[in-house]
Order: sequence, then structure tokens, then C-alpha cells
Amino acid sequence: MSAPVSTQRVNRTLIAGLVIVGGFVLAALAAPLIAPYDPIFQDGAARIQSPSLAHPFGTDNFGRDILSRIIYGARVDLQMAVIGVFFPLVIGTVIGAIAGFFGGLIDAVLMRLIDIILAFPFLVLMLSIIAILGPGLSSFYIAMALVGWVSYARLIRAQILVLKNADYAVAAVSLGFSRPRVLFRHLLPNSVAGSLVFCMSDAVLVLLSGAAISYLGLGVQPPTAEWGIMVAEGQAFLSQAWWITLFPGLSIVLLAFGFSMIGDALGEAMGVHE
Amino acid sequence: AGVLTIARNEDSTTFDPIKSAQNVDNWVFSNVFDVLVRVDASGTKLVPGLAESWTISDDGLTYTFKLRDAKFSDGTPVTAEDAAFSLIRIRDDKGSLWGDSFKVIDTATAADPKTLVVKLKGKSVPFLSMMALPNASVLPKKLVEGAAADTFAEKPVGSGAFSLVEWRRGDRIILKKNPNYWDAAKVSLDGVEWLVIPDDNTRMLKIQAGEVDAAITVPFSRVAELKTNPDLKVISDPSTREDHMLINHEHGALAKKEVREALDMAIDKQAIVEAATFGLGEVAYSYVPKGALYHYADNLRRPYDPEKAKKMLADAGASGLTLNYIVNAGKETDEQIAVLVQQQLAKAGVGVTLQKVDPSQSWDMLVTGDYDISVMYWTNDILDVDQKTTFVLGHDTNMNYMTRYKNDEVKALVEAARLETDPAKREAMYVTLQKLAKGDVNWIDLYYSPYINVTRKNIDKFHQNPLGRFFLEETVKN
Amino acid sequence: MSAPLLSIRDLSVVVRGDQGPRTLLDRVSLDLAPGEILGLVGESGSGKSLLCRSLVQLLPSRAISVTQGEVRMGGRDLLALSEAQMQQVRGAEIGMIFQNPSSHLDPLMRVGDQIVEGLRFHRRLDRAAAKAEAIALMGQVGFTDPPRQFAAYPHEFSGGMRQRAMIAVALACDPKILIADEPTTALDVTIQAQILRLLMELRERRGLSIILITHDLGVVAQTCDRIAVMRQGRVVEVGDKRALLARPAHAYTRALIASHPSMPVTNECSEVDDQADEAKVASLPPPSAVPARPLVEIDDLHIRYPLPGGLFGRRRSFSAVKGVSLQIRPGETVGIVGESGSGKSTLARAMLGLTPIADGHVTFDGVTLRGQPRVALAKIRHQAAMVFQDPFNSLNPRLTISQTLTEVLRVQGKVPSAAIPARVVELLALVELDPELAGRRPRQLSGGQCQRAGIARALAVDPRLIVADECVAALDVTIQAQIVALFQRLVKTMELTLVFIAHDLAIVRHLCERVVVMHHGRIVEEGPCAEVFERPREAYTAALIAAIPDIDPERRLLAPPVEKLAS
Amino acid sequence: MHRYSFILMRPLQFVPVVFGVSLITFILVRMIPGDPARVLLGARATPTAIANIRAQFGLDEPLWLQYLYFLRNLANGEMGMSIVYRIDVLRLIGTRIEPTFALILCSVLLSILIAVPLAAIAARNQGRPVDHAIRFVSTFGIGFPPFWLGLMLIMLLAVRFPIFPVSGYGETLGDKLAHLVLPALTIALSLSTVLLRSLRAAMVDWLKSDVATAARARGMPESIVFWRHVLPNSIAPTINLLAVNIGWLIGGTVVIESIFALPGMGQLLVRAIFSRDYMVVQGIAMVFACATVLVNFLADIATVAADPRVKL
Ligand SMILES: Nc1ncnc2c1ncn2[C@@H]1O[C@H](COP(=O)(O)OP(=O)(O)OP(=O)(O)O)[C@@H](O)[C@H]1O
Ligand SMILES: Nc1ncnc2c1ncn2[C@@H]1O[C@H](COP(=O)(O)OP(=O)(O)OP(=O)(O)O)[C@@H](O)[C@H]1O
Ligand SMILES: [Mg+2]
Ligand SMILES: [Mg+2]
Ligand code: NI
Repeated sequence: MSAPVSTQRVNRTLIAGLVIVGGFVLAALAAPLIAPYDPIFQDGAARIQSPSLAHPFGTDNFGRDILSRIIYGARVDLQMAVIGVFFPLVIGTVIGAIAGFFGGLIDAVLMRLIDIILAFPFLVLMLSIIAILGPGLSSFYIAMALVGWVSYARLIRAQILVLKNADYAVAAVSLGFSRPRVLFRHLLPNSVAGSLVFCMSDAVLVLLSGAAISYLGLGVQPPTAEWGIMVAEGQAFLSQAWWITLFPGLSIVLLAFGFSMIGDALGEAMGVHE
Repeated sequence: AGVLTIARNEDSTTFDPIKSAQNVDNWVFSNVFDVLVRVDASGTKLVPGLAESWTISDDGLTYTFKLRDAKFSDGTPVTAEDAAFSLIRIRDDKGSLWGDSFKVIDTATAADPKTLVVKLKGKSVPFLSMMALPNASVLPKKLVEGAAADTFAEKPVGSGAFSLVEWRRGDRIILKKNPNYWDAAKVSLDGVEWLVIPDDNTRMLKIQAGEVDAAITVPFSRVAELKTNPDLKVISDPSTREDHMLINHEHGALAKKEVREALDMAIDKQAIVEAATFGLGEVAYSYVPKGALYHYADNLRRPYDPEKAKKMLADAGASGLTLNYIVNAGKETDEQIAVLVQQQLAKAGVGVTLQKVDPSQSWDMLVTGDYDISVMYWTNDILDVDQKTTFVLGHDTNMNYMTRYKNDEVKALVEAARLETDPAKREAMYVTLQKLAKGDVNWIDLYYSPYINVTRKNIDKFHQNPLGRFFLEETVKN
Repeated sequence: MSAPLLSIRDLSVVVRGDQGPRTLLDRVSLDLAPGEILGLVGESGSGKSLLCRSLVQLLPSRAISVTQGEVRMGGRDLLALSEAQMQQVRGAEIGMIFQNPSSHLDPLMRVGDQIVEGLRFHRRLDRAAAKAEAIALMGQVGFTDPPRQFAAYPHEFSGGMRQRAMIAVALACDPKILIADEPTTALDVTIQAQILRLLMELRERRGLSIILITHDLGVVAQTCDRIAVMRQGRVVEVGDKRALLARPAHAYTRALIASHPSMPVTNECSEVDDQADEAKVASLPPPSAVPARPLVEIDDLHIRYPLPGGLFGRRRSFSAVKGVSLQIRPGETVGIVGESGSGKSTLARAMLGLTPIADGHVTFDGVTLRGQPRVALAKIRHQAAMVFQDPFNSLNPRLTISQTLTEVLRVQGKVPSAAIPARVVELLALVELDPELAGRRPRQLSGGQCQRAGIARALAVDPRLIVADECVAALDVTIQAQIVALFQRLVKTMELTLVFIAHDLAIVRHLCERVVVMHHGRIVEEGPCAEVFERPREAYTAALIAAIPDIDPERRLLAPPVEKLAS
Repeated sequence: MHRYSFILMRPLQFVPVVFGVSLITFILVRMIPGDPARVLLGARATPTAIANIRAQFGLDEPLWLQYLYFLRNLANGEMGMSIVYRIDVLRLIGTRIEPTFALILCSVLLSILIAVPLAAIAARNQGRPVDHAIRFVSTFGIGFPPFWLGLMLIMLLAVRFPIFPVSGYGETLGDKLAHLVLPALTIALSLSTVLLRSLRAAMVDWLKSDVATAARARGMPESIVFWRHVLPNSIAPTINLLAVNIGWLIGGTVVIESIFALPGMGQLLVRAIFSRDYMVVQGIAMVFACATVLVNFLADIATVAADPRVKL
């Protein structure tokens, strides 16, 4: 109402973000239809070929088609971003809501736990969990969930602490609503906006953590096509075959860009800043 | 003249030779310490080190070493007392990782300041080769004895060509020429710096930028590119490294020799050499590496024939076989080979599930037999083939290198070869062993690969022998 | 009238938006004489603030621009000045004070420094001189200990003090004109009286011209010389205060005057058809005559809030309510008044079991909260409801009005679920909300509409007791009047017991039978409305009453400062 | 004065955090399959040699006893012996601590140097092309995998144009700084985008705020409005964000350390995890935990100092 210009911009940002992320989602869904080659097929005769008509993004050191690997990689990376954010979001929201709403001892204990996890070196946890469970996506998700919920819990808790004194929350209590009802139906829906916005940048963090893990050699199982591991493995050919790292790298950047745009637009629309 | 800077991918862990079993440490031990007997540059001969000469008693139980006039870097002379102390220490010290290997020593005594007498508990032909291990270096007794050992590990004093100036952990080891070295006249370099640069790319960029004189463990994928650089020299030295595929003989169909043979035929080693070593390696056909003593060049080479393999598997009742393949995480070539082998075995109708695990864990899985196949490598650290043979074929406590391979004829032969003093007879025995192992497919030999290092153009004589020792006392920086 | 100091001619302001340009100010013309106080009144959104902001070219958004007109001051057209020239005018010639001092003072800067800032920039004083000047100024605007308060931060002050600080900042550069944009709306009546008095004093002492924006006609009547009435971007009427109040020409002005709560009850604007209800009420026996058991009984109630800080676990606490006893009989309408922070809301919450009780008893319909908390709470939740001060924030922003009502009806379970939609419609009708609005969310409604929804929600409980906590404070006078009328009607038709909390005594006087005056957590006076207002026994009550700006300019706002008397 | 009283209280809260971290680390690293003795001995391991090593490092004791020993050592200010390096863990960490913290410090300073001016430019030109450009670039900057970015920087600024050294750490202060520029820049490029976005948003809000309007209304020029009123108010909320991000950086620098061959703790930590050097992992986890707690503590103090309203 007050700022027509910015509404338009919000819409444009949102659309751009949705187009990018939606494009990747489509590519992932339709991978078998649109990918020109089998992503794990190794063509011994076509190793390390620069981009050409036959291989628009070139081939890697096994002669695998990079375009096809990127398209199939979208499946894994989108899944990583979604699952890597979903569980922390859900766990963090519930814990944060409970801590903020009930306060007292529960809150104190949960806050100390949060302090501990925040102080705990992320890498020790990540590498230990991966070492315990073996490299692979599920270990990655578990590690992300164990650490990631903390940010959401803090966000939600802070929100709930403010909102539980809001008039409509007091009103809900005074109208005889049960505590779970007040918490989950009235307070939570009004406090998740910040978390939803944070989700988007968190998704980027998840992708980058995945890439870092790949760099340390504990990424997904070969020969799965995943962008992070493609960049990490392609490093060896950085100076002679730039295309092996460049295209998967750009895919991460572009997807991250899409997520941030959606996050920006959501943030602006809901009036929250990170 | 000048200081040679060498970039490598890992830091040393200690300067106490008995407390390490890693190449990163051994390669620096050889610069700082000296051993009684050395292996020559070709990796095939034992030559005098601190011991000018030695004699072996007829029963093969008493070794008498005559020490040369040498000094430690602090100027004190190297005595037979020091040598005896060092041998007893590596055998008995609580922190020693080599106690088992030196158990064969009964006594080591100084007959006079320059004469060391070692008595063995039993005959052992490989014993002399063991004296060349950098871990068995001669240390100054009075600086190492008792509680001083901890200090010594950080401020070592040796009789090698160089001595330690400073160890900046994680960053570099700074060595300077040891003026007290017995052959100091021959040493051209003023000093050596071993830099730690873990990332392969950075290490290569570092030498390309001219910030170091040499870089070791060059990834095979980089060789072609580095060769085009006129400022650099790419050096390929033969090594005793052999990569092989372990097979768990106790797992189902893998117990059958025909199945293992079929697997051997289903794997295209040449393709692996091309993809993983970029053609720099060579297809392997014996567990004794090329260039090592007693290597048998005419050993059986099964042809690559996936169709035949498929048929053999069917005949053995093992079609539709699925194998659990343990891959060492973080090792680029290992992962490449895994991916390739998976595709090759698929052609022979064998399914492969890759299971990537952290290398420290894969040891446990191999030991407990929780695997079907896995790729490992071995590099000899002594000249004699007995060590590897025992570990791989001799029914050692490690289940023949975790393969659970059992063949009593082979086992007896390994025992006999260890004690055989006649070189010709001994060689024949090892040839037989190589044939038998190949016949049984104890494992699948994959490839031999060289050490690849790179230096700036102005560096000469930067070489490793097949056991890995760098001859920096000969290196010249122009 | 002497030659005007400031003269606005045909000023038009337009905002460009999605649906094309919209005129916000339409050919406004006004004059301001030296030493004059001009009152600018009008409903919310009529363009009062915008007009003042355009004088100094501080328009709130880039989409808004002046399209025509001129603003003459000392021979220049202010609208034609460059940004650099304008900076010399702002502060130095035209000073501004704003409605909400808390958000206009820089929270990170010492109050004194904010005064010094203008002195140094406009008058080029050195630090020491500026500081001395600032301290003198702070004394002038009524700070008690300027040298110490110079170094204080805004949050360390009360609202009234902050407003004084704002005034000091504006006066720092000795402007000729002071624009005061609703300087007292957020404040207590008593504080409001002080600030208004301060403004008048300043005018006397400095010969300032002041433009005073407000939507309270009472404030204008007490302070201004002339009045301009704005509506929908136009000045609909300008004139001398007395003349305009006595003989309003424009219908809107008449409506404004009529809805002012300080108007005598007989002049009331409530609907004509209320007459019948009123007759009915009148025929009922007075409540005191029925020996009914009190619906709510409060006995020596204490409520304490923990304070943050406190080293090593020694918890300190603050007593918000200290020993209050009160009885409310069924069917009664009780007003609770008192300055801000006197504990009114706290008491209300305690009545409904929304706040832990430190000491004493609250009994609802015979059940004590501390004795049988479960029973009592269940009873309260079913028979009592609350209406909140802030119409927007007391409704869940995500739910539509009908969802909100439906949920209450469902949870309360008094109406069979099949009948719920019908009941929703009924409730909306009861509070006179257009059924079309049922599908909207709070943000899509006006304040008055939201407040009606809030009342409907309270009624959905079908309560015997409604506690309304400052439920009209945030609303326009005209809407205030409507809501009060609505309450009157509901009380009469539904046999409700009403506890009405306000710090605006005029409204309470209008609505309630009995009034309770609170101060610093205690009840200082209690009695029938007419009695208390006519013959207050306590000085505090008297001060409160005296501080109400009456719309009759002859009834001067002369009461001494309340704090000094009462504290 | 009173507002700072939390400084006395807060250290008490460190205790459960440090204790919790030590317990979790202890359990976690011991749950990792793999035996440090075997890792140490490598391919030539024999059962007797393994048993010998395990006894030497007390690994054959029951777990709870090992933890008690660990706590007892901790109480004496010791952290045990490294299995791989065979020296006291605290001494080992001491040799590696400086580069890591120097790197973090430089990265944070550099991020601030990049973020503040850019945010100021963007916010003061809100909606104009400069603003869009800065926002676009910063949104893009978030997605780069740091190891890739680092290598690109080396190739560009150390090999192609040899301005900075490729890798390593120096000896003199100037030398160290020169070596830290590229790694710090790599981190700063992503960290600064986070700060930039938050700062810009806050600045845009404060530029529109009543505080800014009031300052303008008293004739303050735009520059004073910005630097004296908008900037300080916008920085306060960013302090927390910065602290959280420093928390992530602590212990997250390993990839950068590895790329740039900085002899820091991150690399030591990863090697220790891979070689199951329990004591070293525990020691570093403790150091990192203390550092994180300290950073948060400092951030609290900074917040209180920056905003007179805040009470903790
Ligand atoms: N930034 C803006 N963008 C667009 N329209 C605006 C903006 N600010 C105010 N308006 C519009 O200008 C008109 C006049 O607003 P103004 O603030 O002057 O009202 P007011 O009379 O001061 O009201 P109040 O009593 O509520 O303060 C309103 O209709 C409002 O919607
Ligand atoms: N949650 C709380 N924690 C601490 N102190 C509080 C809390 N709520 C209210 N107070 C304090 O208790 C006192 C009484 O507050 P209360 O809200 O009851 O006043 P009020 O009379 O309703 O004022 P107003 O007219 O401003 O609404 C005030 O001094 C207030 O600062
Ligand atoms: Mg206004
Ligand atoms: Mg209140
Ligand atoms: Ni008082």
C-alpha cells in the first residue's frame, strides 16, 4: 500500500528466484529425458574433452558427459538442500517453540544445550558422524540436523518470547484455549517467517558444507553425480580442463543465487531481515 | 650451493626414528640420521653406511660391523656403543613401533669403539637389509637415554648429511648442512627445507610460481601439463609401489579359485593404468614389484576377456555375483579405480557396491573381513623381499594381508626362502612363489607406478631410490 | 492580523502509486502570524503531518512530491530553496517536535549531545559553549537536574521527559517557528497538561509561533489562538478558536466537536434509538439494592514482577499492585482510571487469572483462584473475556475475523458446531460489523473495525464479565465515540458486567457507574462516578480530573503539575 | 556500571558449556570405528605391537576411566599426549594456534572493511543502479565453494600476477600478513556478503527512521545523519550476526588452511580425526569451544557497549 515500487521489485526478485530454482527442479525431475548421456557412463575414448557440440559442457577424466552429470546432480543437490534444511527447521522450530513458550527449567536446559552445540566445533561433529556412519548422504543429513537446528531454535525462541506476551496470545489464553493450541496454532504460524527466510540462506550453507566435505574426501559415494564432489574432484584438472570444475561450480552458485533471491523476496514481503 | 626447498603434502610427526612407521618421517630421517648399511640409488644393492664393512659368521648368527670415523652433528664421535644402544632400543623401547621386526636380535655389543657385534637368535637372511631402515638409525646414546628421549625427538642430533635447525610444525622443517658429516665434502647444498603444502593444486602452483625448488608426490594427472613448462623438470623414478586388489577368500564364491581367476580376467588393467595413472604406470603381474630384487618378469598375465570371465563365473555357479567394494575415502586414484572397476566388472555380469570409508576405518573392516574386494598398495621399505612375502603369503598373523589366502605349500616355501643363503637358490624359490601366488590369485595385481617429482630447471640430481630414499647429499642447486 | 510570518498558498502534494497519482494535499492555504499558536486538527490521515513536513521539504517517501503552491517565509519561497539552503532553514528557523519522542531521539546518543549537535552545526558554537547552552536550555524546558541529565540516554527518561528533550532539541537553534506534531498523543493526561503548559510558556517567553497538530479538540481549545480543521487533504475551516468552537460552519467540525468525550453527557452523540434501552435500564433497580454475591472479589491483592539483573541470584522484584481490594457485583459497570503504570492492566490480568498472584485473593463467582486454581480458571475462561487496547495486535494476524470467531466458539463449546456459522453472523451484527468483512484479516481492516472484531470475540464467549483494557485509547475520537456507544448498548441489552480500564477519565465518566482510581499500585479513591468526578476526595484524583483538556476554552487547564502534588 | 555486571556472572556459564563439549567430544571420537594404534603402525601392524601401543596410551582401560583421567588431567591443565606426534597435546596445539586465529582475525577485519563501505553506498543509493549492482554481486558471492575461490585467487594474484605468496605462513609480522591476505580474502568474500546484506537492510531502515527524520528536521546535512545516527544504530544488530559467523569460522577454517598451507589448528584437527588421535581432537575441540564462548562473551560486551539500552 505504501510502497508500490518495492512491491514490484519484491515480485520481480521472487519470480527470478523461483525461475532459477524451478528450472533446477524441472531438470532434476526430467533428468532421464533431457540428459544427453548416462551420467555414470565412462567413455574411455572421450576423456577430458573440451566443450563441443557432442558434449556441451565437455567431459571429465573418465569421459563422462558433464552436462548430464550436472542434470543428474541437480537431483542429489536439491535433495541435499531440501533435506539438509527440512529436519533442522522442524526440529529447531519445535525445540525453540517449547523452550520459548514454557520457559523455566526446560528453557534453561535447552539453552545450555544450544550453547554447547554452538561452541562445539562443527567440523569435529561433522567428520565424526560421517566417520561413524560412513560417508554418504544420510550421515550428512544427520550431521546437518544435529547442528543445524540450533539456529532455528534460537530464532523461533526469540520470536516466541516476544509473541507470547503479544495481546493476541494473551487473548487466546484468556479465551480458554489450551496451551498447545495457543503455541501451535497462534504463536508458531506467526513466528516462522524469520525462519523461512533464513531457510533459504541456510540451504546455501548446506550445499557449501557438502562441497567442503567433498573436498575433505568424505562426500557422496562415487560414482554419484553431485556438484560439490564434481568440483572437488575436478580440482586436479583445474589448469588443463577448466570446464570440469567450472560448470558444476556455477550450478552451485546459480542455485544459491536462486535461493537467496527467494529469501530476499520473502524477507521483504514479510518484513523480516536476517 | 644454496638451500633446497621441497614441497610435500604432509608434515613429519616426530624425530624419534623408532616412533614412526611413515614415509613422511623416514624421508627426513634419512637426511638427518645415518644407518649402518644403506641401499644404493638403484635400490638393488646394500652399500656401506656408517659401517665401512661387515662380516657374517658362517652359521649366519653373528654380524660384525666395522664403523668408520664419523661424527654426530654436535661433534661427538659415532661409536659402536651408540650403534648397539640404538639397536637394542628399537627392539625393547616401549614406544618403539618396530619391536617385532627386530626381535631376531639377541645381543648387540661394542667389541671396541669402532666394532659392533650383533648376535641373532636365529638365522635371518633379511637381517642385513633391515639395518638399512631409517628407523634403525644410529643415535647418540647419551642424548637419547632415559627421559632425554622426549627432548631428543624435537632437537635431534644425528650423523646424517644435514642437521635440524628448526621445525615449524605444520609449516616446514629447516635443515642445514652438517659440517661434521663423514662425507661432507660431497654435499653441495647449504641446507634443505621441507615445506608442507597439503593441497595438490597449491603445491603445483607453488612450484610453478617458483616459490619452491621441488615438489614431490605430483598427481599423475598433472604430469603432462607440467612437462610443457620450460622452467620445470618432471622426474620419474622407479618405485617399489604396487597397487593390488585384495580379495576376501573367505567370502562365498570368492573362495573358488576359478571365480578369482574370472575376476582377474574381467578387470582391464591397461584401462586402469590409462585412467588412474595417465599412462605413467605399468600393468602389474607379480606381487614382487618391478625393479625389486627377484622380480619375475615372465609371470603369468591373464588376458582381459570379460566374455570368458562371465562364462567362467557361470561355470563356477557364481553368475549374478555382487561384491562389496571398500573404497578409501579421500584418495583420488582409489576412487577413480573403484568407479572404473565397477563398470568393468559389470560387463562380466558382476555387480559391485561401492562403500566409501575413511581410511583408518577401512583397516578395521579389512581385518575383520567385512569386505569382498578393496584396492590397497604396498611400498617396500627394505631391500629384501622376505618382508612383503611373509606379510602377503606367509600365513602371518595378519591373515595374509587380510585376504585369508591359505596354501600350505606356499607357506612352507616362504619359511625356507627366508633362511636360504645361496642367492641363486633363493631367487628360484621366490620365482616359484610368484608363480604360485599368481596361479592361486591370492590377490589381483593391478599396476606398478613410479615416484613422480618435479623440480625447477636449476636443480640437478634430485632422485629417490625405489625404496623412497632421497639422495639430497648429491643434489645440486645451480 | 499582523503580517504573517509564514504563508502557505495553494499547496498541493501528490503521491504516485500503482493506480496513478493520488492527491494527498489539495490546494492548502494557511497563514501563521508571529507569536501565534495555530491548531491543526482533523481525523487520522487527513494530511496534517504531511503538510508540516512539506514546509521543510522532508516528505516521507520519494514517491511523494509537491506539485504546486508556495510557502513564503521572510520573503523567500521555501519550496524553491536548494537542499543546502533548506538545511539552514530546518532547525534554525523552523523547529519540529514529533508525536513519538521515543522513536525520534537517537537511542545511542546522549540526550545532551543531541541538543549540542544542532547548536554546533547552526550556531557554530564550540563544544564547551554548546554544552553550557544546552544545559541552560534543558533547564528552560523543565529538566530538574540538567547537568546530570545532559549525560543521560533517552531510554533513561520517562515519556514526558523525552518529549521535553525533543522540545529542547527543537529549540536549540532558536527557531522562529515550532511545529509540534501531536506532541502529547502518547502521553498521560497529566503529562500532557505539563507539556502543553510548557509550550505556552515558551511562546510567552520567546515569542515563538507554533503550529500544533492534534486530533484532540480539547487540546486545541486550551492552547491555540486559531484553529484549522483538515479533512481528506483540505483545510475545511479556519478561524479564531472561540468563534470556530462556538459556531462550527462545516459539518465535519460539528461532528468532531460532538464526539469529544468531555462534552456533557446530555450532549452525547449516541444513537437516537438508544432511548428505549436507556429507559429499560432506568427502570431496573439500582444494582446496590440487590444483595447479590459479588461476581469478582479481590482481597488484598499483591502482584510482583521479577526485575532483570540482580547479582548472584538475589532476585529483585517490582510490586505493580500493592494490596488492592475490590468487589464487583454482577451487572455493574466499573471504570478503573489512573496514570500510566499505576497497575490497571496488571489488576485486570489478575482478575482473569492471567498473571501469577504474589499475595492476596481473587475470587470469581465464589471460587478463589489460589484455592482451587483449576476450577476457578475453568470458570473464568468460560464466563469472562477481555478486550484489548491495541485493536491490531490483539487479533491473530493470520486468521480472518470469522476464523477467529469460529475458533473461539468451537473451543468454548457452548454453541453446537452446526450453529457456529450462524452465530458468527449474529456476533458480527451485534458489533455492527459488515458481514463482508468476516473474510478479512486484521491488517485489511481499520482500527475501529478491528476493535469491533475484538469485542465480538469477547462476546463469543458469551461472558458474564468483560474486562476492557484501554480499548479505545488508540482510536480516533469519532471512532472512540462509536465504540463507547456500542459498549453502552451491549451492557444494557446483554446483562454484562463490565470493567472498563482507561486513563482517559472523560470516557469513564461517560460510560461507568462506579469508578476506581489507582495510583502506584494502590486504589486511592473509589465511588460512584458522578460523586468522584464532582467532588474528588483525593488530591491525585483532582489533579487527574483537572488535567483533562476541556473543549470549553474558558475552563482553563491550570492545575498544578500532578507529579509534584501526588508523588 | 550495573549494566556490565553480567561480566562477573557469565564465566560461570562457561563451565557447563566446556564440560558438555568435552564429554560429547570424548564420546563422539571414541565411537568412530578405527584404532589409533593400527593407524600408527600402518600396513606392518602386528597384534602384539597394537596391544603395546594401546597399553601405552591407556586405550585398553574402560571408557569411563579414560574420561576420568581426561578430566583429572584437565584439572591439572594438561590434555594428555598425542598418539601420532608423541608430544604433549597442549604444546602441540600451541605450535599451531597462531595462524588459525590470525586468519580469523584478518578475515573478520577484511570483511568489515569490505562490507561497511559497500553497505553504506548501497543503502544511501537505495533503489538506484549502484545499489542493485552491489546487491546482485553480493547475492552471487554467497554461493562460491571457498576451495574453488581460493584456488582462483591463487592463480590470479599469486601466479598470474605475483603480488602475494601462493601459500604458507611467514616469520616476521609483515611476512605473515602478506601470507594471510589471500586466505583472509577468500573467507572475507563470503563473510562480507552476509554482513553487507544485514548492514544494508538495517541502514535502509534507519535512513527511513524517525531518528533520521528528526536529525534532518534540525537541519543536519545528510552526511551527519548517516555517519552519526544511521551507522551506529545499524551496527548494533550486526554484532550478533558477526559473532555467530565467527563461531562458524572457528574450527571451520580447515579447507582454507589446507588450500593455503597455513600451519593452523584446522588441519591438525582433520588429521587428528582421520588418524584417531583422540587426545588431539579433544584438545582442539576444547580450545575451539573456549574460543567460541569467548567470542560470544566479547560480542555481548560489545553489544552492551554499543547500545546503552541493552541489559544482559
Ligand atoms: N510514505 C507515504 N506514501 C504514500 N502515502 C503516504 C505516505 N505517508 C503518508 N501517506 C498518505 O498521506 C495522507 C496524509 O498522511 P498524514 O501522515 O499527513 O496524516 P495525518 O493527518 O498526520 O494523520 P495522523 O493523525 O494519523 O497522524 C494519508 O492518506 C496517508 O495514507
Ligand atoms: N511483564 C512485566 N514485567 C515487569 N514489570 C511490568 C510488567 N508488566 C508491567 N510491569 C510494570 O508494572 C507496573 C504496572 O503496569 P500496568 O501495565 O499494570 O500499568 P497500567 O496502569 O496498565 O499502565 P498503562 O496505562 O500504561 O497501560 C508498571 O510500572 C510496569 O512497568
Ligand atoms: Mg500525523
Ligand atoms: Mg495498561
Ligand atoms: Ni505519581
